[in-house]
Amino acid sequence: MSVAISVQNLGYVYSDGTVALEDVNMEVYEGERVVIAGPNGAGKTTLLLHLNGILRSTEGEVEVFGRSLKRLRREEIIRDVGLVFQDPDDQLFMPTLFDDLAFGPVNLGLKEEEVRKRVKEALSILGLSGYENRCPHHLSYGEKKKASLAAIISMEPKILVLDEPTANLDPRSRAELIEIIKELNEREGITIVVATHDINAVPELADRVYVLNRRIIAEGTPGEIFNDAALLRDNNLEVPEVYKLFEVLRCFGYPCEELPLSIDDAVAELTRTINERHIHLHIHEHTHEDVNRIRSKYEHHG
Amino acid sequence: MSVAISVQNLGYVYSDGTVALEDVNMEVYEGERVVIAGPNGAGKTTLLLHLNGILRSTEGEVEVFGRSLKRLRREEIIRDVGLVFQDPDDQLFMPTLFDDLAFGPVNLGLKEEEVRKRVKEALSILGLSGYENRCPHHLSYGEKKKASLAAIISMEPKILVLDEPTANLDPRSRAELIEIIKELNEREGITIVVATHDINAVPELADRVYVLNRRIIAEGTPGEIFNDAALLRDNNLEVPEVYKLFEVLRCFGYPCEELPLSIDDAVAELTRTINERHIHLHIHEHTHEDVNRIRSKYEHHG
Amino acid sequence: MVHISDGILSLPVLAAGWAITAVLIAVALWWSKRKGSIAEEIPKLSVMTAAFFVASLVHIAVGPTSVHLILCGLVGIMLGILAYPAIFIGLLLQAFLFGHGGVTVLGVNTVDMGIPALVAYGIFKAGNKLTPSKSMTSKASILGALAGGIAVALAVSLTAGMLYTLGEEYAWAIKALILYHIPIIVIEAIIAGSVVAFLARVKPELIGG
Amino acid sequence: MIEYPEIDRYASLDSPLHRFDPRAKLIAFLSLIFSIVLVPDLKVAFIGLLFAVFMLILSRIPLTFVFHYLEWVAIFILSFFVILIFTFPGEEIARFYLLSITAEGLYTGSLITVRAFSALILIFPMIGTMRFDTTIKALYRLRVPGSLVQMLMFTYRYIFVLMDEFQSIWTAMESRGFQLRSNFYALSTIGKALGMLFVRSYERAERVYQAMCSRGYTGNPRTLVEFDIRMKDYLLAVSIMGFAVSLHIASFTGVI
Ligand SMILES: Nc1ncnc2c1ncn2[C@@H]1O[C@H](COP(=O)(O)OP(=O)(O)OP(=O)(O)O)[C@@H](O)[C@H]1O
Ligand SMILES: Nc1ncnc2c1ncn2[C@@H]1O[C@H](COP(=O)(O)OP(=O)(O)OP(=O)(O)O)[C@@H](O)[C@H]1O
Ligand SMILES: [Mg+2]
Ligand SMILES: [Mg+2]
Repeated sequence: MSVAISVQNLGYVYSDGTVALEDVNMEVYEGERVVIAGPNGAGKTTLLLHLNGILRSTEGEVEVFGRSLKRLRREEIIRDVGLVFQDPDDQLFMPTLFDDLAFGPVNLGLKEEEVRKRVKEALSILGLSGYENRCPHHLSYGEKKKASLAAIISMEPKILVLDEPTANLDPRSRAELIEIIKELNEREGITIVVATHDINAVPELADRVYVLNRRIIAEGTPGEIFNDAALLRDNNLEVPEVYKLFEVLRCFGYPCEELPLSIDDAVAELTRTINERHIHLHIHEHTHEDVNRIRSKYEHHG
Repeated sequence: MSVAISVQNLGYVYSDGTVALEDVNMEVYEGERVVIAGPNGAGKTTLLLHLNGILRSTEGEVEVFGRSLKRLRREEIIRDVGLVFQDPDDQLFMPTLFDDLAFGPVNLGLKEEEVRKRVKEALSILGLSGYENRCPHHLSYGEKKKASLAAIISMEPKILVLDEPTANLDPRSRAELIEIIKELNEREGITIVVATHDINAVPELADRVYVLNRRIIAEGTPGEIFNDAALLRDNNLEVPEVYKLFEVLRCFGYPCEELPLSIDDAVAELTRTINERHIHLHIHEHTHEDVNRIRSKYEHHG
Repeated sequence: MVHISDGILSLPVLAAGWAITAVLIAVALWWSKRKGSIAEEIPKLSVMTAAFFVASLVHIAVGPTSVHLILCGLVGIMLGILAYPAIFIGLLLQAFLFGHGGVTVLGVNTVDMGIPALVAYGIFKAGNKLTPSKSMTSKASILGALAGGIAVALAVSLTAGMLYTLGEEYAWAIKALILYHIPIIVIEAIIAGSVVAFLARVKPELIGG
Repeated sequence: MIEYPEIDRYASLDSPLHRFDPRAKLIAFLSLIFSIVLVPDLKVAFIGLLFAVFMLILSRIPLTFVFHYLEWVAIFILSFFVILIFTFPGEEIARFYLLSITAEGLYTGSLITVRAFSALILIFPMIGTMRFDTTIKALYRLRVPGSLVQMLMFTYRYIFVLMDEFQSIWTAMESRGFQLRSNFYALSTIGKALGMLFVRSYERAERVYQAMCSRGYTGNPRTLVEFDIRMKDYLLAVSIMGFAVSLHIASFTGVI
């Protein structure tokens, strides 16, 4: 697989002296889905703004498909990398949805016909067909969030970078958005980079996770990351509830090597294990101690 | 127990014709913790704005401690009912934290000495002592969220109404805030009303839950509400992951009548059941069907 | 309100208003282009203009009536030279969306409010240079109040001047206009002082600090 | 509660004016407005007012909506009228205690009022019969300078966002017992709330700029506009402009 994004020794200091990033190294491969996890203020948004050249640091290097962003014009970068902002109101700045979706393609210098085609496609991918003439301020939050993704999709980027795509959404809108992102990756082969602290979305959205807290603290598959309790605790991150519960079950004698991260994982795991042998749950002498250790591991206060 | 808040046949229509509330009936008892759950746009915020008289509807009635809000002045209402907004930035608009916390008490016409005392107390309850001269705008999101709660606490309301207190917080801040709300209820006896769609916080925060979707759809203990899958699905609400998992376990033969809602519940449940008898997990003929039924029950899309 | 409605002024005054406004907008945009890319200024200026538009919707009771805020001093202090096009856009939207002011008098009204904004900017900048920097906040609040108050007073004078071009017969109408605005000048000065003090503490770059 | 500026609430109705080409409509009505406000003769101005009302009725925009919109401005214009009729020097025709109404005052006051109301009313058939973004695009097509058109577009969009934001700040203040009075405490508190609005807007402005850059914004206005001007649009525009000119011919020659 070829490297889509490569970040080398990146550092960034805001003009007021806040050190937001320090010596960040990261690689994203083509067709991969990478999640950048980290607590509030970790520098996730700052990092994403570097990936399409909005912020340009003097320290370190960002390369997209092997070409340094320093040597590329803005127009060339945004053909490859599309960035979806967290607050959809920041991104929907045109008076109608059509204008908004057409804004990127028009700036890329595409022909009118092509622009119209792309707008139509993007709307249909997001399930917003027929919304062309709606004003953003008459949309619900979930619809705005989808519209802001559509406005990037219409530019047909090879890499899609999303800042907290699931924040503030209710369960249905959240599930829909995750589904759309997954499909973009699978069907269109778009490389996905997501920054989030919605930990329950990580198993669904990530092939690989980087934990960021000003610097890159860790890298690995979701399973590897969630296995490292100390890491999570130090960086103020959660573990999916399912994972916690299986840790508890293990104390009661459930045999399990890789702890599942989602309900679907759990069902597969249960089916597999039980097919091999019957499971007895029981209380050992040290069960209670073990359980207490797990509980205190995840207590965030104190 | 005496009734703290009573809402009778409340309806509200926004000036653009959006019907936000219809025939809402609700009662909150003194010292109780009530959660109002419902999807985006259900009217939660609109309902909360009625509880302290910011919105006054012509349709229906809101009573606080037996007195109709229609006949009370704003000043009298806010002595009893304090409302914490979802976005802390909406609430913090003074140049220093001290000014912000003093704003409410000053408006209530309290003496300077009393104001200072209350500010100090509120800061210490929220663990923000020493922050008096900080500018709220420059605090981290978690700190802002606490500060906005402190700014209401300093008014010493008997009833505390919170809109999405846990939204957008990282796990540590979230756990801290839940703890503080619980303590305010237990130690100071403050009645708590919380609107949220963070379903994992419900078991911890609620004695009783109202499900709102323009009208009151259901009322009950958290356990009762989560037991009603159709209700949740129709109203676009989630179920705690732990609950889902135990439903799955039940298909594999785990004997369980009341499904646990949180990890702590789960540990208690496991310990109790296993102490009674050993548990065998196994696959029946209909296990897979059952599991699939549960999974599709919680699929929000499609 | 210092807006003059449509249908009052004469053709030469209207024409002069449009001419001055056209020239000043062109100069302001040329000036900021010279300093750097206009691509950066336009979105930022637009959002700030929207903020001023919203702020000017706040109305405050004065005696039996209520008044909308004018805030031209603050626009100047925060936006500098670009205050002029910002005010033009704000007034255009007020005329189109609310019917406040008018279409034909847009040029004149922009002069009435835009020139005071530029003056406020000058006062604030000069004041900052001249006074030794003691307490940042209290200095900002005094300068802000001064610039804000003077800007509104100037706006009222300019409006009165426009009416005066109609002839002596309007003397009483002009007096009524001035009288009506005296409390507004005070209100605006207090608010401008408070806003500037706030910004000096929370976001100094907004007032060029 | 502040209300959204929704002059285009009835843009989706259907009427000859709704079907009028946006550019032709703007040009025609702007000429008409400029013409009416400069009419020197009361009778002719009154004909202009009648025409404005006719256009309003033709546009099918509900009158209740128009009245609600005009409330504020009407008070302002009428108070100017009252001041003028009592203070304008000239021949006295009526008397209330100490105050006297003059013929010149009555004439000038009425002239100004009629002209002002005509201009106001014409805003509705002109702007209220199309969505506001269409108005902006029409201005763009009429070669209003690009920077101004863009500012108009973005400012219009963010008015709604910032109104919501300020409304929330305001509600939060009220729920902590703040009352709007015209004393020093209340005014300086409003100043802080406005300060907060400006700070948040400034930070948003930065993000909006970044979002625009991410989509290739270079400062040039480039949007797709589809307008289709036809013969009947020319005819309608020419007749409205003809009416505008004839008003002045009428008052110059004194036919009416
Ligand atoms: N424009 C700015 N000027 C100064 N400091 C900033 C600016 N933007 C962000 N920061 C600071 O830089 C650090 C990193 O911020 P960033 O927004 O990248 O974090 P984040 O991981 O995206 O956080 P969140 O989860 O809250 O979105 C924070 O300490 C923040 O306060
Ligand atoms: N100022 C307003 N004007 C018009 N409609 C409004 C206004 N505020 C809210 N609404 C509408 O009223 C309904 C209820 O909104 P409300 O904010 O009370 O819902 P909510 O349950 O708090 O949603 P969320 O979970 O998104 O906070 C929604 O359809 C919303 O669009
Ligand atoms: Mg961020
Ligand atoms: Mg809400």
